[in-house]
Amino acid sequence: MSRIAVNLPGLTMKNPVMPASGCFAFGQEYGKLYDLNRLGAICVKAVTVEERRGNPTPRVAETPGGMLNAIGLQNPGLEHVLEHELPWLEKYDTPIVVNIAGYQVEDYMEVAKEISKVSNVNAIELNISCPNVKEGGITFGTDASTAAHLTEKVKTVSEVPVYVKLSPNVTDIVEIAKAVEQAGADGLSMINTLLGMRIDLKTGQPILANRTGGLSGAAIKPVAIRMIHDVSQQVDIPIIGMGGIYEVDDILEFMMAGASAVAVGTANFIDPFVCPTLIDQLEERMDELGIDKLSSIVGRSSLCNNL
Amino acid sequence: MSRIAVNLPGLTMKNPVMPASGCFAFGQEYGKLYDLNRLGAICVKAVTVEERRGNPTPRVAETPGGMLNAIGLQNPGLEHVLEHELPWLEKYDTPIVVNIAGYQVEDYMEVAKEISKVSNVNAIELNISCPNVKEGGITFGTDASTAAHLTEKVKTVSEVPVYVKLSPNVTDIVEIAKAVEQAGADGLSMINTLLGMRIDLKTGQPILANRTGGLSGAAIKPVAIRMIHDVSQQVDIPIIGMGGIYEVDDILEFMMAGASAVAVGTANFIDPFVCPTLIDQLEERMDELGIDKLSSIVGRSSLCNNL
Amino acid sequence: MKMENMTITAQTEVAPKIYRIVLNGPLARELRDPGQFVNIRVGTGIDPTLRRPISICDVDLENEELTMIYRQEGKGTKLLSEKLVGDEINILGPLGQGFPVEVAKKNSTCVLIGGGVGIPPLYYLAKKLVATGANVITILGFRTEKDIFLEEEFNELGQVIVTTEDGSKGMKGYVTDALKSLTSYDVYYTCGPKPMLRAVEITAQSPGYISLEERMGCGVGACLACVCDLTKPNEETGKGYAKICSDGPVFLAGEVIL
Amino acid sequence: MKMENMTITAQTEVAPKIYRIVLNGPLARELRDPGQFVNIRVGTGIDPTLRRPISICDVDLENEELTMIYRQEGKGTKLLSEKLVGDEINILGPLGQGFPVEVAKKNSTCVLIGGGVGIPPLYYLAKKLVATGANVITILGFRTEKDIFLEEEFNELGQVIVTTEDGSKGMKGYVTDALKSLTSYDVYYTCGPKPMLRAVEITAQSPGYISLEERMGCGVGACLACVCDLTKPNEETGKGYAKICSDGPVFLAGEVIL
Ligand SMILES: Cc1cc2nc3c(=O)[nH]c(=O)nc-3n(C[C@H](O)[C@H](O)[C@H](O)COP(=O)(O)OP(=O)(O)OC[C@H]3O[C@@H](n4cnc5c(N)ncnc54)[C@H](O)[C@@H]3O)c2cc1C
Ligand SMILES: Cc1cc2nc3c(=O)[nH]c(=O)nc-3n(C[C@H](O)[C@H](O)[C@H](O)COP(=O)(O)OP(=O)(O)OC[C@H]3O[C@@H](n4cnc5c(N)ncnc54)[C@H](O)[C@@H]3O)c2cc1C
Ligand SMILES: Cc1cc2nc3c(=O)[nH]c(=O)nc-3n(C[C@H](O)[C@H](O)[C@H](O)COP(=O)(O)O)c2cc1C
Ligand SMILES: Cc1cc2nc3c(=O)[nH]c(=O)nc-3n(C[C@H](O)[C@H](O)[C@H](O)COP(=O)(O)O)c2cc1C
Ligand code: FES
Ligand code: FES
Repeated sequence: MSRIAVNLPGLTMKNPVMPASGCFAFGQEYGKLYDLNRLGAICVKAVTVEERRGNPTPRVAETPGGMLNAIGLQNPGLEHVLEHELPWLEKYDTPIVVNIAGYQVEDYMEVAKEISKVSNVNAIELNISCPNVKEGGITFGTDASTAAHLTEKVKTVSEVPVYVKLSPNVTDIVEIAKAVEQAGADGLSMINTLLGMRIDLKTGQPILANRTGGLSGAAIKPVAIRMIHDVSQQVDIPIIGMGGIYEVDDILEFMMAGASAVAVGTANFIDPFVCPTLIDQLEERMDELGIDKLSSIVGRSSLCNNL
Repeated sequence: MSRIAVNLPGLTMKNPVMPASGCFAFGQEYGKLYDLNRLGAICVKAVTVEERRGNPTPRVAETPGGMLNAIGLQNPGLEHVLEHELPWLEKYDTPIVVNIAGYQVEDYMEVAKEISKVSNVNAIELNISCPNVKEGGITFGTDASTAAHLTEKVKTVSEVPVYVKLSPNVTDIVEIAKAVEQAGADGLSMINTLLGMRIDLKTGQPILANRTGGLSGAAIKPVAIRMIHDVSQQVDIPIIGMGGIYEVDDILEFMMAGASAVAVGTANFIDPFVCPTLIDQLEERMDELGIDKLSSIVGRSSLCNNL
Repeated sequence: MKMENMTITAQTEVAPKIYRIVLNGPLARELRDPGQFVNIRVGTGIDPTLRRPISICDVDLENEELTMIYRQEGKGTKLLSEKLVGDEINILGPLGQGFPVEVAKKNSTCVLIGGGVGIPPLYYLAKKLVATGANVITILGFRTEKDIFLEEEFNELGQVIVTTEDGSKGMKGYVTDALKSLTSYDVYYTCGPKPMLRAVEITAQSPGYISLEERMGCGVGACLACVCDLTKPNEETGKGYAKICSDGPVFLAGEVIL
Repeated sequence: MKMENMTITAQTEVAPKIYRIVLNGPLARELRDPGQFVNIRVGTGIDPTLRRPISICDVDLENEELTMIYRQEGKGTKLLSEKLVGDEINILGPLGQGFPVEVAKKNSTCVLIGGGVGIPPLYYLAKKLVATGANVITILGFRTEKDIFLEEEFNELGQVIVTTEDGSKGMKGYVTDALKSLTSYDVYYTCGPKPMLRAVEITAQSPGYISLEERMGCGVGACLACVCDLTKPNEETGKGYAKICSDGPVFLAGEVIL
């Protein structure tokens, strides 16, 4: 196994970097810019049973060191994804993670069941943390027992490993992480965006049509690191870490905090080549820091782990 | 009343700007740089019954667009503050807010009782949100009924209005805000810092000796705006807004979100003159935006309010 | 589409807060259509986070130069305006689908209607149209006389009608007032603020093309920040919306809901 | 203490990753003691957030120039090293309590012990001590030969002993090895990494002064980021701790717990 390869349930990754859900659509746009096989995995946009039109525009607003988005889970719906988006990805031999969302447990189950049957889908990411639609999962994400129940149900129908994407907008993320682990989650993705708002001084009104949105980007990195660190010490399932990864050092920081792989979101908007660029820089930086194998640094910040 | 004056319980402020607790000690350091009478009010460092030595160093770490701190409520204790710090501030006719903290309800009550008797103390800020000491209040800040109970108790002994400083590290800040309002709080201060962590890649260990710390600075501004916006629509008591104020526009954004006054923390470290500078810029910026009186924009983002 | 550090070869304030910037680099050769835009990284660190979309106003393929005209609006365009000749700046582009030139037949009459900083992309369009042998009439809307830019340049390409809201120069009123005065034309192309686009769409007597603006995340079609609704679902994809950054910014009038 | 935009009049790499920067401006006149530092704003926006504390290495009061020597360590010092002569940079300072020069009597012997980037503040100290008629012996510790800087400058002020960890130049070993070889001296002054300071404190045979480093927030004594414990509480204030930025960075050896 190469120095930068990592293995997670369902995901045999040649490197630890995947684009984050919602920041990479279904791969076609960035696929024009570089070979998607260079990625460790690909995580696609949230899929719901029916087509979703999302929120009115403006849907993004800039913030210091970050951005707010309130896309509202716009997606073409399960059928279209099955017929058009996933087949397009078949030409790549990079593992595919499909982010799924819904209004109610049954929705998640339906999408999970159908999506997980697709031959090139390697894992499902349960989005229980979208802050931008009332029924978009955030309620699943802020209550441990609801989150656990959903996980359990989805596990009964999914043919591939299930990662649960946690919301940072909670008092005790460890509690929720433990609950979904017990409910059978194969891994965790964290973190989704922090709820935020920006106001346009000229109008006095929020910039986003949806008023609030999800904060992503460099600004949230220390919150992500803290949550991953805390959770990784209390659960045994692997974590896909995300939230403000821009530089190669960030990848290492997330892994030392306890992530087994990472996802890059907002940074793609700054530099569309950021994923392959960071992957290319990884080994040199490991050499500088005297890191032999990437897998050996996972959770290093918690002394006892994996050393 | 001047265009930029604001009135809050106990605080007749010539302008809406005060330094945030913990970023200005007891005023003596910045008092060497400019006349503290230029400030709308002064909020001093957390005071506890006994002297507190705080956490080991390093106590600060930089983050993208912000910083972490884990000072740990270091302060010379109630007696020393009563004898040395508050008397020094007597020469100013700027309202003083004293931030207080404790291990248990009785501690808060003792400090509140003594501090509120001091003639130049105009309000108390109940710190139920310090993330940096286990017993430093964060437990009071993450549970609505505990927070309400504490507020109620402190109100029985305080001779000045009581502002409760809320923690952003919660699932539902509105619930806590409403609970402390009902318990008799005269106002709210929000937000305190977000829990975060940074890891030193060379050691693999957290940079802060305390491991985690509180995230402040520009990075957290959209989170603060969102919380103030949400809370201000559900409570009738005024809010002192803070979290990432660096520029004059930020003051206006916080007030439009629902704050009646603002506090500036981290920005003092970048520019020690930031408070008087922003105060000086305020009227010109109001002119540009066609804002007549500052008090008229409070909560403008919520259409119905105060227009 | 490319990402490239281009070199600033000129930067001048052509009207109050309106800047003309010229960038040099091989990326310029990638331009396909007038109306395409670039996404500019105005800083180097984490702030500002997002790129700024600015339309391409003119191109010199031989010398590999792109010209843009932009208004200093907020933080990002202020930073851009402070850059100096010789500085490098990271450009992503050309992006989007521009104005179709081929729809204009030889000797046909094209009306170009621009408002404020919606005017720049029409300039390269006008040049291309003139090159195909079409007649170009340009209506340029400004608030007041001192805001006027590009008038002379358009003058060399055909008839120009300037409107100002306060009547300080040209026709007093809006671009649509000028448009009403024109009797026969074959196609129109417009870019400007949304209320203007709506008014133009209603007023115009011919088919036309409309260039839209929206706040963007990625600029390449991946984040769905910049969608607008289609009047009827796309036949091919079945989708009821379009992405302004990659399906647009130019749409056939009537194709999208303004 | 002042906050001022100073102009860079020189910036050179004096050893690998070690830069010497000279800043011009009236603030330079405020310097009181060797060992004081400035807090440098290396960026202009929100990132990096914090200022960088750097010791003053030398001052030219007449020409209003401050010299600093710093190592390019992380993001902030990298940005600093990329600044050019003529650029302005925002400086807060001078800060803190420096080395007491008055304790050194005429003809007394002072040993200055510096390790790596702890060396720079000792240079202006050496000049001041020599000016008062004291004899200065300087021990400079480096990792290896190519890291050496300021050796010649110190040579002009008295005896210099260079130590390198790998023995590539001067004495092989640590500054304390050199210190042990000195027999009689009246006072020492030291600045360097904490393990070195601890070793020096144990080894030294005279009273001495120690300059400390700590991660800082405000740099002016207001945030309590940079405290260290006092060996016994301050008699005046009753406080058991000191702030490195305002009570220090220089302390009497034994006064603080290292
Ligand atoms: C396809 C397209 C082409 C454009 N062409 C031009 C042009 O040729 N000349 C010109 O002057 N302007 C043009 N604009 C508008 C220009 O993008 C904005 O004025 C600019 O982004 C404002 O950035 P700022 O940092 O100055 O303002 P800020 O208010 O600081 O910007 C904050 C955020 O909001 C976004 N934003 C603010 N206003 C707009 C807007 N009107 N449209 C889209 N995003 C906005 C910014 O990109 C940024 O992400 C175009 C916009 C689009 C979408
Ligand atoms: C009083 C004092 C005087 C100093 N004098 C000098 C000097 O003359 N020459 C020199 O090369 N260095 C000196 N240092 C150390 C210098 O401040 C750090 O090397 C520098 O801050 C590192 O910043 P960075 O952005 O390159 O590193 P980063 O790692 O990016 O810095 C991140 C944060 O950590 C802080 N930090 C990192 N290392 C240190 C450190 N060793 N001490 C304090 N804060 C640190 C930074 O200030 C910043 O806030 C001094 C430090 C202090 C406290
Ligand atoms: C525009 C945008 C759209 C997003 N859409 C989704 C989504 O559909 N499903 C999801 O789980 N997360 C979504 N996210 C969250 C990201 O996957 C990621 O968790 C978050 O942005 C933090 O990472 P970053 O700071 O690298 O962007 C979205 C984020 C952005 C910025
Ligand atoms: C170094 C430091 C010390 C702080 N100490 C306190 C404190 O003692 N009590 C308190 O209520 N808040 C304290 N805070 C929080 C600030 O008062 C403020 O709520 C927070 O920093 C957000 O504002 P800012 O982004 O402007 O800094 C401290 C913040 C910092 C950075
Ligand atoms: S800006 Fe991302 S899809 Fe258009
Ligand atoms: S850095 Fe703030 S007290 Fe020393």
